Amino acid sequence: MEQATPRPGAGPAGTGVLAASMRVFDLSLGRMLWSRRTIFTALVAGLPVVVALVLRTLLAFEVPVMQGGVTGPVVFGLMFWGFVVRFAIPVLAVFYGTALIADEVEDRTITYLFTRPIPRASVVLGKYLAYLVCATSVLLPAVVLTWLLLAPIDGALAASFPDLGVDLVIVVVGFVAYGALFAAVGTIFDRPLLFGLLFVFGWENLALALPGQLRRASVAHYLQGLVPHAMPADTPLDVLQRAMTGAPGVLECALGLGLVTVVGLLIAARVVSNREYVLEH
Amino acid sequence: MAPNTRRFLFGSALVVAAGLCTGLVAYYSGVLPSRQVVRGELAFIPADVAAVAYADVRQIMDSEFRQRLRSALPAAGSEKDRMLEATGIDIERDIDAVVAGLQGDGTPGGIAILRGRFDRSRIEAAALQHGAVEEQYGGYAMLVGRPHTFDDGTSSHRLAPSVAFLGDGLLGLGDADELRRAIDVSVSGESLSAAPDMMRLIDDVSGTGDAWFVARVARMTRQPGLPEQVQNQLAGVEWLAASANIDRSVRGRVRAEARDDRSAEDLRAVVNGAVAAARLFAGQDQRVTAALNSLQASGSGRQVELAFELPPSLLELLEARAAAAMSPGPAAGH
Amino acid sequence: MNAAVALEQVIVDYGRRRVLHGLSCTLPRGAVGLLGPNGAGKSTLLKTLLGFIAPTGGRLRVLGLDVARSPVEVRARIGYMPENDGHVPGMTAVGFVAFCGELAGLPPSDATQRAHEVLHYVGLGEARYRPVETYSTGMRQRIKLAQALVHDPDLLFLDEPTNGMDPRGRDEMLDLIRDLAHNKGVNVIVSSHLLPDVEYTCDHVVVLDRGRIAAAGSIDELKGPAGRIFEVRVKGDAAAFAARLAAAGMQCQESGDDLMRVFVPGSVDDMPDQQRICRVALDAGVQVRHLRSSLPTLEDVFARAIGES
Amino acid sequence: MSLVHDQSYRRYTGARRPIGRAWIVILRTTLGALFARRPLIGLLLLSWVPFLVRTVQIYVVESYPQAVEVLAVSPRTFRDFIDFQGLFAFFVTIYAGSGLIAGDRRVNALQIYLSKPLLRTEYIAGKLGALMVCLALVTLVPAVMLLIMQVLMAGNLALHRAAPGLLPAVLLASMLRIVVPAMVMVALSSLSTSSRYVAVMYAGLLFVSEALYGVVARATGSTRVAWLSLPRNLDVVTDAIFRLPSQHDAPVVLSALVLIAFVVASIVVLERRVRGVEVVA
Repeated sequence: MEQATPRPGAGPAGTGVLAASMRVFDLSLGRMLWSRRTIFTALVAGLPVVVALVLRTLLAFEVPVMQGGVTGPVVFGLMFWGFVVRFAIPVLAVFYGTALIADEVEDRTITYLFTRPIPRASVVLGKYLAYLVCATSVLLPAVVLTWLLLAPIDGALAASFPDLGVDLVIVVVGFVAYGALFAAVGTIFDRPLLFGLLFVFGWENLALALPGQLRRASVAHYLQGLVPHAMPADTPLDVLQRAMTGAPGVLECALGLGLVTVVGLLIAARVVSNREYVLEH
Repeated sequence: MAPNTRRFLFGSALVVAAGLCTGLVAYYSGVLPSRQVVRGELAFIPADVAAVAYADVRQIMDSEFRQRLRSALPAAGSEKDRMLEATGIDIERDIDAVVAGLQGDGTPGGIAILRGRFDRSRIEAAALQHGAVEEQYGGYAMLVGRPHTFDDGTSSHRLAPSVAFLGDGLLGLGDADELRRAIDVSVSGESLSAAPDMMRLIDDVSGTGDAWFVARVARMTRQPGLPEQVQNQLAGVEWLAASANIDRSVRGRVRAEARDDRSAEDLRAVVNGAVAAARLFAGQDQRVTAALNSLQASGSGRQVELAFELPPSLLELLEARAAAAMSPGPAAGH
Repeated sequence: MNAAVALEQVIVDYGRRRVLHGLSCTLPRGAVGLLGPNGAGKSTLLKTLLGFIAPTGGRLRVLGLDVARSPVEVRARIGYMPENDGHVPGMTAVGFVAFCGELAGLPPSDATQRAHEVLHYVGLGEARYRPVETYSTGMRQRIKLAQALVHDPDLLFLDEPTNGMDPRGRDEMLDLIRDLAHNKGVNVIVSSHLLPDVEYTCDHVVVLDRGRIAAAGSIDELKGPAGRIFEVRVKGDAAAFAARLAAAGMQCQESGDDLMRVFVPGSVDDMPDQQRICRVALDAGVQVRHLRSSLPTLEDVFARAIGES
Repeated sequence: MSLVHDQSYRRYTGARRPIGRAWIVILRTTLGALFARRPLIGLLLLSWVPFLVRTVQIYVVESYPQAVEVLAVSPRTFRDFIDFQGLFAFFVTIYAGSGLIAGDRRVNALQIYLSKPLLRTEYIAGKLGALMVCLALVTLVPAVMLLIMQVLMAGNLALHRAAPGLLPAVLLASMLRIVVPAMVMVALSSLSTSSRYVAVMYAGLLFVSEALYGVVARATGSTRVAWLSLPRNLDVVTDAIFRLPSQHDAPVVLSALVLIAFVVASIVVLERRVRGVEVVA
């Protein structure tokens, strides 16, 4: 998507969106990776690893921590559900996604980006790619380490290995879809974080709990459909709910997540291209 | 890209790659996984069995649960003595593990491969005493029992209960023909180890419990004597795998793999409904409620899973019931 | 007690680094300049006086009140214009200044009235209903002065008050400070590294260098006749000339444009000093092209103080 | 040459309020700024929907005695009501609280505040008070109103006679759910200059601790580890206040101690972070 009115003599002519995006990506990645935000990301990603380490240590001292038909792969599955799918992916996506442009506006650095001879859409796309690399490069190793620590407890690495493959794909796909959605939210709303959190912790939970088709208007519905692990159920209500809903097929999941990604990125690119940013000062 | 950034990304990729490689090696070699290596025993199970089961007898016998079960049900002790008398095998001391293959297709019987320490002379003495004859087949010694006819209501079968010494602490039990076939497949290689579909499920469950069970449901349901209702219910199920861990309590998982997504949905609905209903209508007894609460139904795609736990408290209930049944009652006591 | 501020052996440390090394002096009422290069400890001293930083040792008194014992009472009588930008987010200028007045104890109606007054006074009358976020740097300097003034303090701390202002705005700001100090009876302490600002607005000055007092006193006294300064331009080997001047006990400073400023200590009489310079020039084999007596500036005082310390 | 007339600055001769009241000014101004935000008003209004539902429930029970079988009004009704309001309280805490100190830190307002004749505790009290008022509007006020509605509709004090501790329990439980989150949020708000970071930190604290609890509880098969989760600790203590059997096995004293630890940690953080100068060493 090129800018609507190319300025005459605006630097190297014909800078494509992709080439420009790659340049923005290259510049943003380091900045994003070595920011304080990564400390938070590392904390979120590191927690499952720490819990896994604690479990292993306790088991090494023969403390009976695993009870109730629970094996290492089951705990790993729980962690993947509880920490990664339900929490880490959406929250990190909200955190990074809503800030792609908002951070630049807040730091008053957007002027420097928008005065370069590159299409504005490439700024969004480049920063989105940087977010993807940044978030996955922190979370994927954490998932792998957690698996390596937990799966051998009363279980088999070999047996749960195919699930791990699916899990890693889910992490990437989750970041892709949620990130695109929140990139759009971040460009549209002035207080994108609240909307992001409302969506993740309010709307998604509500939509998934309701019977009918409302849950199709959530990302979690499609993402959770891909998860190979058994979903933990607490109450009879949970069980009945599961009986009523059922998971969507892989194709439906892929279509749903793909649609969210494409639409989210298109909206984000369009809004950024057309919006006038008035900075404080 | 700054050198630090590059280094970080490289490190991150390295961790992921290392994990994936470890998993791949484990997946294809089976070096790392299972707690019990049962491939030796599986070599004697024919590839076409309807179901295969495994039990780590040593583990189960040593478990706290078993100790309590024994005190709760003292009658179990006499079974053990009868077995010792009939076969010369002390199940509590001699056997480490058992693998059993069950035939489907309306054919009763099957074989059990026992791993342990066996006193061959005592077994021989007991068998000969019951009229068995010695035989050599495929290089292995067998004690073939006197054949007798078995009638399941639809047809009658002739079975000869026999014992085969399969070497290296392995003992085969079962019908003479079945045992001969077991020896055949171990030579020809047409054993279960060569059946990838079954082995996939066995690999899945073999490391997760003291006892497990994998079945081709379609063949199992053709078993005579199975109620029609159950047969209908299981019509959509293709595979069934269960495993249980027996320690202080019994923790288990049952996993069914349906023929298609539709059947899985139906099965899930039935299981979920049953679990929910059981919980909703559970009695006031907290021990029963605790056991019911441990029931967790889950699964996606073609899989339906049910996890459960039988807590030691359930045994207390059992003990109490047993005690009540055996005591003459308070009125008679005074 | 007549002093606005009295310091006794004030020591301030940032972690292991000592920033103020036992300062002792009194800052009289009126307008006092706190001079020093960046990093000399000027802002630290102001923040210690405000009670933001607890001194490691020593005593500070502001308007006769002990800062350690009654910090709130001290702050009730002072106004502080910080060096860096600062405002309360989401407010218009008048709202912000009135809010500051209320914080300082003014009743709401008085605070609003005075907010309007001081905003007019600092030259923001037209822009007082605009959100502070939209202000330019110069306007932000003015509103910081307004918030410091709104509760009518007895003593104003102004930290680099002309930072980032254009020349005209800077002149206006200096006029305001001078007016406050000289006509409105508000005691002012101006911390700055800009000598002309302090020279224009203040009567007294304290020169800080690396956390120590390098010089202190009234500007007139400091500039006083302890020596004379001459502007000299020569043709020939200027370096050799400078070396000979130094050997003869006269300090020499290059001030651009081939012009040298020569400080001749001691004598009051004009002629002998000029003759001494010419003699040195003759000895050095250079030709004097320009020789004029110059009035000492604060810059000279500063240069001397920093050079001596 | 001055552009300003001499008459425009005059000395102030009016009265000054005694020292120690500045927190009221901060509270009032902060509340004014918060209530100027429409989304917050919307959120506050939305949070009264459960109140309406419960009022209808009370009306039905009082009008149709046969409804008692299904809709009985008991102390648990009020406990559940307070619990449910936690969802709204979460969003209000995030929306109203995340920028309280972070916003001031971003524009260096602390040096302005603290150069005025007020103590740091007054500044914190003003900010904390504003958030507590907002939280009271979604927890304490509707809960007390519900109690009043119950008495009005029943026309008697039967419920209060049967459960004499109900009113104090409602007050105490509501205060608990106001004070702890408000303290934690204000402390977090002092840690950053970006309200987005603060919001994510708070959501992270809640959801990570909850996810941690979920995993550990399933692995150990016991709810004794409820003290790991901030929301569960509130639940445990609330149950104890209402003298109802807890859904968790965690000892009340331990949960209370964890909550106290959160409050103490918040105070320590505030003590270190709310200063006129950045703490360098």
